[in-house]
Amino acid sequence: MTRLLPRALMAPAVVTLFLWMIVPLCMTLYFSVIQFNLLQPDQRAFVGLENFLYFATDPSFTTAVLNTLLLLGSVIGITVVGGTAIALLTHEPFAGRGIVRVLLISPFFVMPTVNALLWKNMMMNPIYGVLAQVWQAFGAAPVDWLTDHPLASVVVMVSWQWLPFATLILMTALQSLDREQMEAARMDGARWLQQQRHLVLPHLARPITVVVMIEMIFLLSVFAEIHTTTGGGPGDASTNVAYLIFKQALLKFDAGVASAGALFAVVLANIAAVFLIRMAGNSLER
Amino acid sequence: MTLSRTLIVLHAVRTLAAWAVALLLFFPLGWMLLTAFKTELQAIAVPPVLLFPPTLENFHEIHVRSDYLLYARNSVITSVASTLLGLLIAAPAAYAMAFFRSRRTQDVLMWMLSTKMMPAVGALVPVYVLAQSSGLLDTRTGLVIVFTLSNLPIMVWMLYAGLREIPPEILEAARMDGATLWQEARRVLLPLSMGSLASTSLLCLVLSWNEAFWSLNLSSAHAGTLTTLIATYSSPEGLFWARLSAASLLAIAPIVVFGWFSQKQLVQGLTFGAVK
Amino acid sequence: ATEIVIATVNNRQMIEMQKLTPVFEKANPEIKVKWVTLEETVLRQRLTTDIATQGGQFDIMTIGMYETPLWAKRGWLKPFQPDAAYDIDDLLPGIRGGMSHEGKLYSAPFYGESSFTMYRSDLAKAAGITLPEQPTYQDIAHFAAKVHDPAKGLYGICLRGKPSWGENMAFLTTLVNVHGGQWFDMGWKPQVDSKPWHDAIGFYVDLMKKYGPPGASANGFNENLTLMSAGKCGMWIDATSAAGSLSDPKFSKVADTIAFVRAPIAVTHKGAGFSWSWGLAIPSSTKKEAAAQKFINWATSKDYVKLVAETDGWIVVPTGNRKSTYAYPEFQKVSKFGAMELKAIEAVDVRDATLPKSPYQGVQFAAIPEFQAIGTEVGQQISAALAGKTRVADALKAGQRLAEREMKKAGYTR
Amino acid sequence: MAYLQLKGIEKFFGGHRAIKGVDLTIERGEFVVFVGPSGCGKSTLLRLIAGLESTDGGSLVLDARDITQAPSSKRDLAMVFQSYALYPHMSVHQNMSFALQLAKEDPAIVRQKVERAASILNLGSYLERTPRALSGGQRQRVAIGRAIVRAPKVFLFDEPLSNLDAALRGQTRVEIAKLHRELGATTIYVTHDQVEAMTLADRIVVLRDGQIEQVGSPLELYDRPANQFVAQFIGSPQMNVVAADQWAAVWRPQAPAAARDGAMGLRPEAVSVVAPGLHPVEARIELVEALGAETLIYARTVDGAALVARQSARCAWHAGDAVSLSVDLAQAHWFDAAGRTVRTVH
Amino acid sequence: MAYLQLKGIEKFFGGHRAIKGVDLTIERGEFVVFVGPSGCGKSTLLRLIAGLESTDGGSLVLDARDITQAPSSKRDLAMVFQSYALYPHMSVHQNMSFALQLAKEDPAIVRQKVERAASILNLGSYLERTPRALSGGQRQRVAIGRAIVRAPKVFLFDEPLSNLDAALRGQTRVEIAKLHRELGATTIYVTHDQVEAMTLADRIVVLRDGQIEQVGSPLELYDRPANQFVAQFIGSPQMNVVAADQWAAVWRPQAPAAARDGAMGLRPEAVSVVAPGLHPVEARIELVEALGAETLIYARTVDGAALVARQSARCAWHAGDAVSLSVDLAQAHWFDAAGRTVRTVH
Ligand SMILES: Nc1ncnc2c1ncn2[C@@H]1O[C@H](COP(=O)(O)OP(=O)(O)OP(=O)(O)O)[C@@H](O)[C@H]1O
Ligand SMILES: Nc1ncnc2c1ncn2[C@@H]1O[C@H](COP(=O)(O)OP(=O)(O)OP(=O)(O)O)[C@@H](O)[C@H]1O
Ligand SMILES: [Mg+2]
Ligand SMILES: [Mg+2]
Repeated sequence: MTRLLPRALMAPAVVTLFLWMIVPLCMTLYFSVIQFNLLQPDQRAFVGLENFLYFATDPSFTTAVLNTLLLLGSVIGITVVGGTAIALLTHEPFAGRGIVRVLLISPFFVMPTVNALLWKNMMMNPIYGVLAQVWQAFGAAPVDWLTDHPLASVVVMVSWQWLPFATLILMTALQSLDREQMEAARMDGARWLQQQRHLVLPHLARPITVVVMIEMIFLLSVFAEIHTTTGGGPGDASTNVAYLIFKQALLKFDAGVASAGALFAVVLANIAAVFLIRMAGNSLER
Repeated sequence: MTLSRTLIVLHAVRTLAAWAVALLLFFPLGWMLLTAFKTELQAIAVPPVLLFPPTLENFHEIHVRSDYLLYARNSVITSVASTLLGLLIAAPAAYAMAFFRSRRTQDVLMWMLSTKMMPAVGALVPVYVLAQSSGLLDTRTGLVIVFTLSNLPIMVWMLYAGLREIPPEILEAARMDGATLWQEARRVLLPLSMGSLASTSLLCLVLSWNEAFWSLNLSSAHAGTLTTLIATYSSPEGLFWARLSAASLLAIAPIVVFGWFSQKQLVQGLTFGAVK
Repeated sequence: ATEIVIATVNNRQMIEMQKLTPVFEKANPEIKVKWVTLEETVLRQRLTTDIATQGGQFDIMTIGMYETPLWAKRGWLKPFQPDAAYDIDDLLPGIRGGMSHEGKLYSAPFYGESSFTMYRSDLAKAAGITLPEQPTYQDIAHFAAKVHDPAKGLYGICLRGKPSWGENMAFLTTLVNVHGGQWFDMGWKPQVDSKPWHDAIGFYVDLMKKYGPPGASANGFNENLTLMSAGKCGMWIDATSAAGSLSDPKFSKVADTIAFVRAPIAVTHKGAGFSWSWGLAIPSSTKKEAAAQKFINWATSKDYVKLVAETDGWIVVPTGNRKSTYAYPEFQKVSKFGAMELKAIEAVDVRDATLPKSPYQGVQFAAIPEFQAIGTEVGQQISAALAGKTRVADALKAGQRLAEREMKKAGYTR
Repeated sequence: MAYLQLKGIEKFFGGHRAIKGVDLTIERGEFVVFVGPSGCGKSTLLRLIAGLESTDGGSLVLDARDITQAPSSKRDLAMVFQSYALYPHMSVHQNMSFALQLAKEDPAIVRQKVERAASILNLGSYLERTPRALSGGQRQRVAIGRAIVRAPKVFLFDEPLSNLDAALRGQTRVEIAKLHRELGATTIYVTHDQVEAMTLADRIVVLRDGQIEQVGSPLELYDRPANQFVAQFIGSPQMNVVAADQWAAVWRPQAPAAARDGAMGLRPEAVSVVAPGLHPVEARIELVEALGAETLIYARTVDGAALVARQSARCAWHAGDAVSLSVDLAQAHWFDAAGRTVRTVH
Repeated sequence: MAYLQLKGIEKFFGGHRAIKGVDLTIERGEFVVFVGPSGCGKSTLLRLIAGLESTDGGSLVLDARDITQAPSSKRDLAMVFQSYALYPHMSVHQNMSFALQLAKEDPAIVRQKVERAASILNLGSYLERTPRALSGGQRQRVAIGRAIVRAPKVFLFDEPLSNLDAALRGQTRVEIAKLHRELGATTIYVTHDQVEAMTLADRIVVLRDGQIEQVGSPLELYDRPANQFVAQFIGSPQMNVVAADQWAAVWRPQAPAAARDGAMGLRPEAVSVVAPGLHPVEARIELVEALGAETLIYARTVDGAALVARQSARCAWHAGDAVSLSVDLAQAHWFDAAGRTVRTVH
């Protein structure tokens, strides 16, 4: 009875998720070894690993993998560092803290497409964009963000979206920081910075893992922002793996290669996740 | 008293810095808000116009062109329904994991998260084919199912963390008081997990609301959500920024406002939801 | 009532059609019309996914000259059946041909377009330049150099730079065409690394770097339209359909001063201007063919043109599909560009658009399924060159490799 | 007939045998206290009786009904948890009436029962508060109130006072004793507190490592512990135990033969400190703790044995003083090498 | 000269005056214990001394230096928190050496100091563990160790043992006493535990509602409380206080005039229970608690006064028995109507 009940309760979630994972996965596996272009549905020969080979030999492949990792790394870096800083800044009460919080978390509610359009058109446009105006106001030549720093621009947009998320989680985590620990450190002669470094940061280790994990899942599959703004370019300067797959699937309509790419992405994600998940798992359990 | 004077200065500096950061981060959104009330020519004026008579023309145009209410209704229905359905599936699982822990609990959780790692676009064709053969294309039901499934891991995860904060003795006390499983769940567990349920729901609501890939690809005339409305305006005949801003504003306004109002819940719930 | 779902692109003319739907519904009370309006690239993805999987979500699809022959060949489309009142011979022959497969019309042209040169007559006057009706690219470069004045926020020329087969490559293909180039030779071997390409792309990158606006490599049709209408560009070579918007003072600062000449030429005049048309087609997966046919008959008819004219004025009527439209005196009166547009469209032959003979049809594209991918990949390379990330020669070499790769995978070449 | 009967109860956690075949019978109305060191299985045994854990062997009989397999909700027991486990979202009244409501009791009767319990526990004026708004002692009383409204067959208390501060603890202990007298309910009570065990219990069950060491009335255990473990576990300060090699010469002849290589136990009150030379056992004082009413004197004999003496008078000794110890050997306990009590006749 | 001096210390929380002008001098090496009911301001006073709260009035002088405005980190005090407040991510060694590291002490000296502290506290084998892996008592010792490595001017303890169970508590208490003897460090210790206060303190400070009620050595407070509050607060079980209207007739003549409308206080050991008729004060027994070494007898006189008697012998009385009470009036405390002690000469 006590063994059956939990299983029965978990069954719906486990079964649906299993199906949700396994059915597309199997189909993807199948597609990945046949020649399957949506535009030529009649030619479905078995091609073995050719699709994988084709995907992996794409001239943009290396760049895409690097960009994926770069995007992942920098957004996580920015959001964690920025989020921690903002959380610390807004930790103790001050005038209008409620409003400040509302303003801070708003970007999280913005759809990725709107986010991309907003930045591309109204912020980063080299002629009308707000940034260009600001640059000009200071007498500098406006920067053509999307052309000259395409990946950095994408990083900015994505970070803008996820920074509030990190802030929110870290902000709440700070509230559970033991006050007496901080006081003990003060008694031990620690100054503000030392308190942050020796106590606050270690305390935030766990929420930071949470942030990193959730963000990783979403960041590995960023493509709306790229598609809407740089289209992966110039060249392949802002192409990531998800966008590469997107191109295969919805531009070339090559479901075979796209499937191979998707499987590759799963592998990539798992490699990135394995040590992360271990870390998170441990820190979640403590 | 020199000590407290430096403290006051420090406090003031911190307050200013916090406000500065907040305004900076909010600026793009605020700018969009302004632009939505400009005319097209004002929208692209250089240097930007800050003072202008606000116009509702853009909203009118959107109203004429597309059935905003239909999209909004679809968004509300699909995100709310998928959240509810998700809760229905995730809550029992999270409960089982939190209160009947075994060695495999952690593995199951991690496995669930890992199901989110396949890029959606890679699974498009299989899912499209499945949806089509089951008649779920362009139905809200179809979207609800897909949203639910893609949010499920995160829901289970957050709820699990939240439920683990509830001392098992309280449930045992109810059991000793003669409560059946159902009574225990409804009268004790439910009220106690309100906080994490609320924050989990809010997060999933936001994620469903903003979901663009599946809603765009699995819907057409009937089930389209506000993200598909954006796709109608994202690159119209010439960049009509004011209109685009208005459309974007309409698309995100409900969830942003809702988010503002439930901000407290989110902060509280997340504390024990994701972190503790 | 029968409900039909129409997928369409969010262009001005289509939105007009959407707004006029009640008229159709009143005349045909048994039919209800639902619209799905999407941005072009998204639309193409949606439609392809749906039609290839026989999804059956749409009863009418808005597709262009590129998809029509391909899809018709696959048997994915039902032929258009004009009713008695439909004057099918009024359709412009070039456009009609491009929308047909084996002589049957599969997609009724809703509007058509070519490309031409749009410029600011006030700037031309100030600079003392008069552009001939058929300019060469040397004339264009000369004009751009003269009017370029970035300090005042005015750039000599705006051209597409955003990488996509439907964006920068559409324009660049015509540029290559007039330089005597082509996409594939008769043996389907990609020609991207050939001399005409180097000439054309070299010229383009050089021109844009000197006289183009900043961020040109991200500019597509829409971005350029905005720039042009905001008075930021001296000239712009692009689709004729932009002329309507630019002439409308509500959206355009330059409505009064805009002027039009033919698309520029270089070593040849062949393939100088686009040939494009958006048409309405019926996927074979539909179960509501009769209603769909009825709607298409209505929306692409002469009467529809008149209906638009009556409701919103002649300036916004769909053009480029019917000869008769250009014949209306009211239309001639309001549109400065009409005559030029008709000339441009009539001048194009999608079957003979390149100087050397080509195995494919299409002016600014090659109507084979692989072209989307190849065009976009090459477009990305050129866009990188435009952004200064690579040299033109390297970009074309890389483009050539990519094209060869695709063609090999698709089995055209060994 | 026994009211509650445990027969050969076994419990495994994974491979760990936490309860090793416990047999115990409890009479109706009895107050039984479980004591034992941390981790010895007190809570587990209680939870097995409550049905919160499933047994891996043996059987449970309550009021002539086998309840080994019955779910908790059907056993008609009430439990007071160490952490109170109050329902935080319910008022005191709702907390107390929850069980009755679940049992579909008539609302009028529910009100009456709750009010009676509240008046017994002095909770009358807090009925509408939620647990959050109560002090620790009040929460404790609510937890007890929740149990008593139900008039269950058996009350189970798991270290109910361990979260209270000393003052409140004493107070609540007296209340529990009074309650038990008034209600006469069968009660099982887990504690690690000496005073609670001694004052509340009819019988004390001493557990060690999943097994029962001894069962008996408080004074029985105090005066006649079955072994050294029980002897040292009961009583505070704990019994002085002096190993045979530290015995003073004068003690040795008195020791029963079986204890010669064992140890001698002396309650602190059996030791008194007198001026040096008055008694043959010389010692030095290490610490004097004056508690007001009584004084604890820590001394070490020349043989190295550390002894605590307890006296109710004030004393003038100070740490470091040389003294002699008078020991009432008649009160001594003797243990053999295995720690078992060696019975002597006196 | 006083080592630590508090002069008219005031503290407001919003409008609430939590500390009301406290004056206190503490000598070098003294062990001072703060006691008082919950919320009386013990912790606040400690935190004011530590500099964790800012004072709203008065001044603090430590070792002839005015530290009223100095930040905590500059006061050279060490505090042991009730919750230990160990740094959870640091090993025991790191926890203990943190303060020294911040002070940029030479690593060799740090190691030496930590090792010395660890050996005093018997923590030698746990130095590499994190607090998570320690038992409550061990954590407690780490918290103390963290304080002693610094050799601060004053140790501050805020209810350091309240989280421990009874057994561990007794043990740690003895350790703290030993430590204080060995290090001779000036110590301020907050507790609500009688035994701790009595055994550890050189002087006890009784606080009530933000004010000092009495300062004195433990036995001074026990024997000569300044008022009824102190009298009842010190000692366990607490002093019996009988209001004048419940006095037995024989007590009345003995009472000093000032106490006639006040109350009489009697320590439980000043009351003994004898057979009925032997003494003029008739009573009935309500409860008998046999603790082993001693017995508490709760009785109620015919005049309605509830009295607890404590005796070290076993007794044969049972609840309900009629008895008479023998009271040693020489040991009685007398209080006037305002609760002040009325001094009598004996
Ligand atoms: N759920 C469990 N899983 C595994 N082992 C357990 C579990 N519950 C208890 N144990 C183990 O069973 C033994 C008895 O535990 P129990 O809680 O009954 O001790 P206890 O006597 O109540 O101790 P304490 O006085 O510390 O509360 C311990 O060794 C404990 O580690
Ligand atoms: N930060 C604060 N804000 C407002 N009031 C406070 C604050 N800290 C303490 N108080 C109030 O000051 C008074 C003294 O509190 P303090 O913590 O010093 O009591 P205490 O003697 O330590 O009690 P306890 O024995 O319960 O720990 C109490 O009434 C308390 O409510
Ligand atoms: Mg226990
Ligand atoms: Mg306190």
